[in-house]
Amino acid sequence: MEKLVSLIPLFPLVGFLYITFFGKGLSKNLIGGIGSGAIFLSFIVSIAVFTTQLHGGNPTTVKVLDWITAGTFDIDIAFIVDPLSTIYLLFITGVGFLIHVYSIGYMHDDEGFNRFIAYLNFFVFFMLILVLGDSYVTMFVGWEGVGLCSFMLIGFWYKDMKNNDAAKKAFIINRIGDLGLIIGMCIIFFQTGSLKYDELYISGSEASSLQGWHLHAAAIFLFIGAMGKSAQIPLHTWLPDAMAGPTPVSALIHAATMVTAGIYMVARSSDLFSASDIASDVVTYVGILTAILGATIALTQNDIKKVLAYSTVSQLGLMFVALGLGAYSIAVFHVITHAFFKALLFLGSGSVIHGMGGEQDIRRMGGLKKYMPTTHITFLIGTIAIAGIPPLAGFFSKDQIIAVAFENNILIFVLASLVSALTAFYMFRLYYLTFHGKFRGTHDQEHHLHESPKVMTIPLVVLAGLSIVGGFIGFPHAVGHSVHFPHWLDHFLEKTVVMPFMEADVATESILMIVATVIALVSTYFAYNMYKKNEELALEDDEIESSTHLTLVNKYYIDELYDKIIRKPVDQLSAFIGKFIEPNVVDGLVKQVSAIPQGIGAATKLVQNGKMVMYILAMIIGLIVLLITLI
Amino acid sequence: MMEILPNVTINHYLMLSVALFTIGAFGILFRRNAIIMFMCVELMLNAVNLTLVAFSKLWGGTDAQVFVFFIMVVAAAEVAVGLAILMMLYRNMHTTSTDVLDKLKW
Amino acid sequence: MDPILLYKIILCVIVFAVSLGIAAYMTWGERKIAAVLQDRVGPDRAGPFGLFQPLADGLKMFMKEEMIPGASNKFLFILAPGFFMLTACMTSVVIPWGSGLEINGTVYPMQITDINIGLLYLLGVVSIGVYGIMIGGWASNNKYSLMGALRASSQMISYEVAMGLALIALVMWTGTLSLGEIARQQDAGWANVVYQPLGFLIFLICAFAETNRAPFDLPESESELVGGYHTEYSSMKLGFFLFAEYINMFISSAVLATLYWGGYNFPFQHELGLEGNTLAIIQTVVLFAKILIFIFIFMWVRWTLPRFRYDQLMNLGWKVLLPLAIANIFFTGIGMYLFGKLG
Amino acid sequence: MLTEYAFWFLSFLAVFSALTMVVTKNPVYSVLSLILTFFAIAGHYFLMNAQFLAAVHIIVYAGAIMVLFLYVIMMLNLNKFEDEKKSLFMNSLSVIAGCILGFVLLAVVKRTDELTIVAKASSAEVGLVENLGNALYKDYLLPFEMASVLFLAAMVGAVYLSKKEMV
Repeated sequence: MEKLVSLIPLFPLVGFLYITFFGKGLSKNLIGGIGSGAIFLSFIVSIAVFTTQLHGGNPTTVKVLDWITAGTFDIDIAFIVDPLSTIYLLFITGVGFLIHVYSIGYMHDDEGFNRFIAYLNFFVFFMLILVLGDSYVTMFVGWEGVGLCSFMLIGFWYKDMKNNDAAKKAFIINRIGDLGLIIGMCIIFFQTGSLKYDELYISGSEASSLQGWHLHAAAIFLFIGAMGKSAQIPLHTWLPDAMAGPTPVSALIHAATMVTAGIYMVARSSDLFSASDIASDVVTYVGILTAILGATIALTQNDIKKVLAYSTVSQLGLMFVALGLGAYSIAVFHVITHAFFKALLFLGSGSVIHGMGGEQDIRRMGGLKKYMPTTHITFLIGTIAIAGIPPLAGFFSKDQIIAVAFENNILIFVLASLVSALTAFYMFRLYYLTFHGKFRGTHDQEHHLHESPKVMTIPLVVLAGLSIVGGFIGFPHAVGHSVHFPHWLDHFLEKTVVMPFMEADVATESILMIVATVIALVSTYFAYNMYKKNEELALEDDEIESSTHLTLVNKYYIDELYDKIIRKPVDQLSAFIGKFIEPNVVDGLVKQVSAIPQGIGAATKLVQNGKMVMYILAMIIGLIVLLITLI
Repeated sequence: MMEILPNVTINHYLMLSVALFTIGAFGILFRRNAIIMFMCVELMLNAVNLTLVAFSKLWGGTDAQVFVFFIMVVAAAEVAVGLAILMMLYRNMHTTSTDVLDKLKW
Repeated sequence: MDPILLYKIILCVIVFAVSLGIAAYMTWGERKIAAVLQDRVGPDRAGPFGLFQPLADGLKMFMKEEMIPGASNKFLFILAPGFFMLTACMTSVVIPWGSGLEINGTVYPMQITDINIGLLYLLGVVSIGVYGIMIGGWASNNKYSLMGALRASSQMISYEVAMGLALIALVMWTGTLSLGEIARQQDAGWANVVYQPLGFLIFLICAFAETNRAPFDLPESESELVGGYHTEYSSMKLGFFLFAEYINMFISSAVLATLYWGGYNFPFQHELGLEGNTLAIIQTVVLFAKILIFIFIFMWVRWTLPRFRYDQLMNLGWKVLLPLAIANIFFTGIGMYLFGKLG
Repeated sequence: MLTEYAFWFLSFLAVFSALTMVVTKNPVYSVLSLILTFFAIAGHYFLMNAQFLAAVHIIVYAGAIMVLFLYVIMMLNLNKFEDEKKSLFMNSLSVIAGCILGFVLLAVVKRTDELTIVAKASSAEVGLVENLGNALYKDYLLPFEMASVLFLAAMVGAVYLSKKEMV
């Protein structure tokens, strides 16, 4: 059954190639069918592969091709089948399929429909390669591939320069992270001589021969790669800008799958990270800082997608907190639940934008629940799920992260709880401003308002269902014992990732759960109070007076900071070089070099004066000399 | 001992050849007209050919004569192209004097 | 005196005299043939059938006033017709006039010299024949003369190439450069024209061009160039040019007959039971009969075909005859392979 | 005896006409003198039993190359070479160089006296067409073919150069 795994990335690739080369002239529905059908086939195979792992199959590697063999460096194109990769396969293909279906409706009127579906298929192909690769090198191929697809899809509406700028920004910032990843890979290779997971982490204990600062450096550089891809401070600025792409892209790439590649990579390297306490601490603090930063910025944003984007940044931060604290399986758990509800929220926001005719500012919305009932209900479910109100998916995963923090570090626990509270607040703010109150948009927009077509709402419903039940795969002990299903995911992942050391008793767990629920509910009440009851509206940008508020609206001025400390000096440096070093030093050298042959030429030019007699005379004299020396 | 004809040794032929060669060289040195210089070159080539044939006679081998044959071939080719160039030069410059024709490009 | 040397000297004189005589009577023949072709009588005053006309013409040439243009280069002006005449006469030394005369028990070949590179000698002499025309045309210091000389030289150089290539095919077939040997080879077997029809045709056309005969008489085309390279010539110097042309025609006919039509051989010559000198004399007569036939063809063509245009002449030489000659060499090679004549 | 006289006569003719070629102001005389030199050289070839080379020499040099020279001179209508102005310095330099060249060459030839080469009993066959043909088409086939390519290139070059449209 494992052999089938190579089919999984094949279907999207074939879909991409077919649509690219033969898609011209086919109807849009057919193209959409091919695109989503390819993903669906992958999904079916994924389920089959997943089942083998579920029934206790051992992690195996399926080799497809020899790729690079150079001395001791031996890399195959090979796919790894183990619990971690199969569970990723499942939600990538599953959520991916739903988003493909949704795209058919969302992008139906776009002239670049074929291109869009092809790119999406291509993206899924690379994402699957990333997850399935049996070594860092193969993973890196997928890593770069998804980066490429992300670039192409952010800049999908390339006629608008703003989108291209956003795409370039995403690409460049990702490159910085990739450099870290490459350095990390190099350190690992030069120290151990291998980049294959099964050789590096064969025993499931510590990384074979990495020790001392090599270990820390390797882990930290790998984490820098993860920071780039998963938008952690200070490389997070590209993700909100990436919302320039079509909404399904935001849902698939910038919420559910690609941005969690960093989490996957760290989880995959869990042996490495658990052996390095320094790296783990770095991961934890970067994660919690990102979480707080994202959550606070999300409080003041007025663009529906920007709010969700900063929410994503914040949630990713929380996942890294879990990783840093050693709870790898819990991070993966949150990745899965987050994929469900964040994809749902993005698709919901897409539905709203669709209905509003492209409007994204929540200050122009309001009272949409009567126009878009399905969207409203599903969006509410997503909001509850992310806010961490039981028994929806977000509650279980987030609660466990907080629980882990509680056991390890009280400071982190407090901050994580704060993030949780802020999450509930800004999500309900978003919800109330969008769906309640009265409509604040123009008359035309109100007239235009309609519920989205079935092809868009059905994925919403499915994802809403998953958001409700998704948490059940990781019941905490307190609940789990009663249903004989505690920590299923942890046990499933045992073979691949390092398990956290947890000895919390049921009582503590229960108290924490209650505290978390209370916090979420209180935040929700505040939001209700402010935005539902008092209908307090977000201020227009120029009305803001509070400096704190202004800082948040301007995202802590991080972009401006980068502009000042990186772009400006580089510009000035190159201006300086162009003005002084180039004309004086470089040109001077070149002129010196050219002066030498010029001088020689000026000297020898006298010989080549065109007078044939001179030449003949020289020849005859040469002949004489030659003969004299010979006789 | 080194006779190749009755009472004529190889040295006689070499002397003759030297005389012709030197006359050719003088011609090239003193005349400025490209055509006559060209003819002097032909004369020098023939002086060399003469020694080759004489040595062929001395040694009784065909190689030197084949060599002469090839020299003739090359001379013919050279004259064909050289005279064409001279015609072009004359057409543009109205002279064949090498005193005037001392630039690569006009 | 060495009898061989004596014999050679006598033969030289005879050949020279016969060449001149035949050339002289060719002028009469030409006029008569032209007259016949144009339905006229032709010269009939001097002697019976005007047979003394050539003598009268020659006398007239000698008696005329000699004019040398003032601006001409006198030395070259006089040299040119002599040189032209010299090259015309030089060709006849390699032609075999008969198989061999037996005198006092020694067999003397009826050929002045049978050098082993006879054909190359022929080509060499033909190739320097052009100097007479060129020098004459240039020395006259007259633009018509110069144009005629340039035309003549380029025409002769051009047709020499095709001629040489046609001869190469013949040399390949016969395996020798000696004319005596070629004539002997045709003794028993077929004449070479049977094996080299295309070569013969090319050689014939080239011979027309080399002798500046119509339809290739552009160097002296009187309608354009007055008289061509000999516009400025008069009296016997003009006579030399004209005479040399007839000698050339005579020699060309002899070469054609020798190379392609069996030379002095005639069919069934050995079956007649003739011996030695009788046979040799009959052979010589036969050869002259062949030569006369060719001379007649020369004249026939002259009074039948119009003159070519200059570009047509060049096109024919370079674009038709040259490729044909090369193709002929190729086919000859194939033929030699098929007949097993290759080494 | 006869060959010895022939040698001296031909040698005298060659040197004399070569000198005439160099000295004369009239280009046509130059060409004709050179042709005479070539005839003399061809005569030497005959003396040395190289009949084939002699014939080819006449055909190629006298029949083709010199005709081209004469042709060009006539086309350009060069009745007299223009007066050449030369500096005294260059002249004296030329004289010195030419004289030294002659002396050195003579010295080189003198040195051959010291060599003791016994002339082979050379057969008269060497210069025959058959032997030369064998050497040319067996031992020197490749150079022969390359010479034909050279000719082709020269022909193309000459044709291209003499096109009227070129400026």
